[in-house]
Amino acid sequence: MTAVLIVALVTGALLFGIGLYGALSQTNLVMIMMGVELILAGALVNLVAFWRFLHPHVYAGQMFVLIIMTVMALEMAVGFGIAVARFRSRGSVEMEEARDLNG
Amino acid sequence: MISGARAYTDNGVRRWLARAMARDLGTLVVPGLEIARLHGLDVGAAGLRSVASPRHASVLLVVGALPPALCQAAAVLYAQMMRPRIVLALGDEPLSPLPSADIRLGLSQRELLEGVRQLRVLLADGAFQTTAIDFEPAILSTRTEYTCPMHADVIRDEPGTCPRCGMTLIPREAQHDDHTGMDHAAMGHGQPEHKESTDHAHAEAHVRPESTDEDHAGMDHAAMSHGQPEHKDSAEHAHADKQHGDDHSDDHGQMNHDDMDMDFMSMVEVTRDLPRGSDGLQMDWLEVPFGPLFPGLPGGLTLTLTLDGDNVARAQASAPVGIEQARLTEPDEVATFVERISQTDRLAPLAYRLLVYRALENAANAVLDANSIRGRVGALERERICSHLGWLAQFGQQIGFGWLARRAAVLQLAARNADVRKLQQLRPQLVALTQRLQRTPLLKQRLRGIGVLMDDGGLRGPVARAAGAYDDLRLQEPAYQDLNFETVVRPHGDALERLRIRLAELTNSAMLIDAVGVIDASSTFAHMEAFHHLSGSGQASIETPRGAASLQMTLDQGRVISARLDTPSTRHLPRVASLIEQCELGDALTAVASLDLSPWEVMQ
Amino acid sequence: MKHPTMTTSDNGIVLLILSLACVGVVAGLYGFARAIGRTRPEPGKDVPASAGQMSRDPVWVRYHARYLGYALLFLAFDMEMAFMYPWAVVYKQEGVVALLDMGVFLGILFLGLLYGWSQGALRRQ
Amino acid sequence: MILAQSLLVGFFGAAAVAFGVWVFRTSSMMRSALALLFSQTALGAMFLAMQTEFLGVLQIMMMATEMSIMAIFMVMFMMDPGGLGEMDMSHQKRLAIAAALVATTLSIAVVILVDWGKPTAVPPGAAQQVRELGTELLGRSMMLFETAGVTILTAMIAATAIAVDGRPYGKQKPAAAAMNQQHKPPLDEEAQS
Amino acid sequence: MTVFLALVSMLLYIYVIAVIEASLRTGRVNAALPLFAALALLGRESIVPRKCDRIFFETAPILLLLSALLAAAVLPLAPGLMITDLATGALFINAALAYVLVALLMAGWGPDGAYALIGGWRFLGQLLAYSMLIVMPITAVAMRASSLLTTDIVTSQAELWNIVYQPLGFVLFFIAAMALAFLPPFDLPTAQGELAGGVEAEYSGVRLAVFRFGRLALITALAAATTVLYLGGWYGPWLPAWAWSTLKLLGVASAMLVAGHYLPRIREAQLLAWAWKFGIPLALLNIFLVGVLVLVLS
Repeated sequence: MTAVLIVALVTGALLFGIGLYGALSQTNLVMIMMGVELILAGALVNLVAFWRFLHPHVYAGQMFVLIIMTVMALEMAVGFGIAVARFRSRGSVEMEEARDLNG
Repeated sequence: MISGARAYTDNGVRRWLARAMARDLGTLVVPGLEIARLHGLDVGAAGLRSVASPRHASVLLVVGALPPALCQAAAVLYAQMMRPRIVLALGDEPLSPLPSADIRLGLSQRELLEGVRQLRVLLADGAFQTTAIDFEPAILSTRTEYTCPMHADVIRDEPGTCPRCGMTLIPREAQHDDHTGMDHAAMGHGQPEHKESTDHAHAEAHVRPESTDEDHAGMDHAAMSHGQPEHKDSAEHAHADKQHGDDHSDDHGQMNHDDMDMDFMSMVEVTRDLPRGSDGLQMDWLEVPFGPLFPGLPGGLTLTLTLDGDNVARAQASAPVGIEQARLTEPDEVATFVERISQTDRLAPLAYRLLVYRALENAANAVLDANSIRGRVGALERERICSHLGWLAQFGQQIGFGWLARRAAVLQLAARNADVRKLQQLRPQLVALTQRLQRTPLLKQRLRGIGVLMDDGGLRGPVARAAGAYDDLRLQEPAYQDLNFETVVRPHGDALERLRIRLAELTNSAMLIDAVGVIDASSTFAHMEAFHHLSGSGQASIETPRGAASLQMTLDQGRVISARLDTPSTRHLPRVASLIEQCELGDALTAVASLDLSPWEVMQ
Repeated sequence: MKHPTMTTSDNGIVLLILSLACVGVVAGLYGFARAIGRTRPEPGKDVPASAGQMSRDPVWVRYHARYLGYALLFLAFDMEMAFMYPWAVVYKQEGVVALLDMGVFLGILFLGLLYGWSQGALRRQ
Repeated sequence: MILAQSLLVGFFGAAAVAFGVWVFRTSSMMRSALALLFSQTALGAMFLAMQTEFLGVLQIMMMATEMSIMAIFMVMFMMDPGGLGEMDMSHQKRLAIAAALVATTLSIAVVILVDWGKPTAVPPGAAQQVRELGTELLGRSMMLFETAGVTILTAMIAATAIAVDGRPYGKQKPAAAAMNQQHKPPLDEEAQS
Repeated sequence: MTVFLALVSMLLYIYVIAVIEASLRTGRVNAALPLFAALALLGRESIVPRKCDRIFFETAPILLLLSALLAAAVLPLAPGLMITDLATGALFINAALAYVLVALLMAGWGPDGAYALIGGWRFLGQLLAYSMLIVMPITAVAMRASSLLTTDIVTSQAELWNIVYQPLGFVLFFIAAMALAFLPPFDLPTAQGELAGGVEAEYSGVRLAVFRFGRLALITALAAATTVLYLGGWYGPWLPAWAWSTLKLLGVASAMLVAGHYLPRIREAQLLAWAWKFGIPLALLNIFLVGVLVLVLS
């Protein structure tokens, strides 16, 4: 069982790493959000693994997973809202240009 | 045996598959189902399944003669069909650049049935053959050119990088210079910069009528940058500075344009010149052809829509199959002229034949007896019924209303050659159809407020009457006045009103035929000799199913030396562009279909 | 209350096998079709069909989705489902408390919907 | 059984990671968005393999629609959504890779070094999980659940307020567009028909 | 063995539904037509458009078929006659059917053709309309059954079918199911008269066969879901359980197919507006009504 737990946690760590890379390296707001989604997905795996293997009778763990999923969705809703507004006013959602144009 | 067979030996399994293929005949009808119905062809009853995409078809059914533009379009469709594919041509006309027809028969339902029978035999036996010939006409050959994915106006013959943004140019095909009359060829070779800039400026002005000074600056800028791609950098920087009052953007821009291999490109610059959609977002626009052989529109009508998402940002409508003014004015014998006019509009041949005869009779000051006049009224009204039913069938297909498409087609085929008694029997069915449509859920919501055209004197026929105009030549004709004819007029001018006008006219025309009691036009056409040495000029107009058409002609010793024809679709076609701009795609197509345009009668 | 005789992983494995079998069958069909014959390359054949004209340009462009107002509301509103299923299962057992709890929750969400409606999110943009 | 479970968990985990990597390695935005979608789906399948059935199915369901919506926003706002120009859309790559490597190494080290104790072999049954989660939702975590509701409300309001042009209908559009949308002919309509 | 039986009956249903669809189109009943059509497609060429996204283009038909099959896998035809009885079956149906959208987006984007592209994005808009109306009525059904197991949902209807218990939910679910299966009048992504086939336009030969088969499987799965969730599954007098399931399933499928024949295609803007302004409030009302009923009756 420990092996499964460690596989799951390593998956979570890898997803976190990929997400972090994406969030830092991408220039576009929407792509950055994809990175953030991956980071949150990493957190999700860890939470599920912890609940399943360590505290299967504490359902606050599952509740926490639901909350993370909600956060993922809301992050997208608000993020896209910002993207639409930015694009409407600037014609771009590139972060570098956000810096330049805000000046 | 079949030119579109697959090149494989015909072993056991393939033979079985070929037999199955002979039972499932997906068909593309060229120029369209509406033309097939006008010739009394019931494609469905013959066992052919009409499909929308050439990928799903194995039979190309050619009905009658094809103008050159449609021949080419049909060749493109044929090239996109999957093998085994087969051409069934009804009528004795040349098809080039299509391969010669695998089966060629006359233009009647009986021969269509025979054709389908032969076709099944041919497919079952010859779907797989040891050899096959490639179909490669000149219009399909291409050359490769290179374009920047962000700047559509940058086009080079060699691979490389974009001079404006430094991105790798991507290959795309372009048609060879063979002036096919299609827009793409022109786009690739002509002066795309100028076309683009004017179009953009126009679009911007249209989309944002309350444009401010800044917007005008933007338009000028767009024109400038597109017109002179090599020298645009300085202008663009100056503009950027003015707009944002920001030193950074200048530095940034310098970096962009001086170093060709920069690692970052500015999206602001890419999007700035683009026109804004109605919600202020600047998206890429996509030019999509709908026609000349689009399943939801009459064959020959070509819409080129520039789509902003699924909104129509700009539209161009043309009818490459229309009447050429040059051919009309060509001096000719009366007899051939009559044939030419009455064959040009394939959707209302009788009305145009009557029109020419009236003009001739007016020129000769001939007087018709009352019986002939009544016979003509009957024939004209029967054609109106058929035309409206044909429109209903096509409209039903376009709005995805399967029942309507079938029911109207069945009625049209029944009414096509019906005599007075037969039409009397059909009348309850016409009334039932009308009532059924009035009760259909979703239909009102689908059509109300779509394609609003208000009357300004330029509309004709049902389209004008749906917009509240008493535009009906029949009101002035004594023959109709004797019958106490009253025309139907409705106020709002949208697609729903046009539907209602045509439905009301179906029953009205049936009642008129009932009142005149005779349908007979052909006997009044017999005396062609009377015009053989006629000189002078004649003018006539007639209320065709689509509205008033008029003809003015001058004759000299039995030869037509000049003629001027005015047709309703010629007046309606230019309205299409402004009618559907900023409409959703489906609404736009519904609006166009509701006009009942006949591409054949459009004057070029 | 009946309980499934199979555990989650058994079920999952059945579904996995079903999926693989389905992909296998489809691959078999493709193989069969290929054995019948290859597609003959001809000019113009592989160009996307567009009503009798040759469309040459790529259409992968920035697409203007007019329903973005709905999409934004949907993203948020959709999350309610995550909470409603477990709630529905224990609804009978919990009774009025459950009704009230979910009533408040959905009421709050419905306010958001009303706000979006009033601001014009519920229409083509 | 445990071996099969670890294999499945490992397989789906690897799939999730592979799709995750693909997200940033393709220049087609559509591929990128759907790679993220399938990464999340693989995670859902992994949850199923870990016998967390409700959460797994929920993940598979939610992410399919959410990531598809993400796809349309990607296509709306990225310069070259088809990836035809093979454009590189990244910056400070070295820093990003370094940060990601450090973070991943650290977390994996923690995962391996920490003593996780004796993991539970058999979790509660799937149906029971849903019931218990429901009870939790209406009991101890009730406030959390209602707070989530308020958060969703906030997000809805925020997203609408920023993104949607709130002017009354027809003001922000040319007349033709307004007419197209909700044109209602005058009321004498019914009287005439 | 039951798995095998369930699969075979699925295939039979799909075939019968194909026959119904074909006879609606041609106006004549011909039981062999779908077989010929399928064989003909196998024998034709199947093309991959140039410069397409090959992965998407190839995956889409398979994914469509797969999602329909997986959704059908958790639906019982008779006690025990199902592929697998998942503890979260009612949720799993939604999860599997969500991938219909993914398949259509792929089919739309893949071939790089304008009609397909517009069709694909249109279906995303359609999802925004129907999705809630699938999920919320199912929640109300789960409330009555106190379980997400599809067999429990059927047994909860032993005395009173859900169509009587929650008619509002049934109506919403039925309409939304038609929209999910992009049947007329909701055939926006494949509209013939508007998009010349839309997402289907570039598929040919064996790929089109798989796509069409997936579409039929989707209709079957949705008809089965309607039967299980609202029409009391296998319950009914005199006839054996599987016969009742079969009758109800085919009845629902025919109703879906016939309805579209007599209606014009809906406009996307109106579909979205009605779904959000009337559909979702009604779905919430349905949940509330069922909630009150459940409390009163227990």
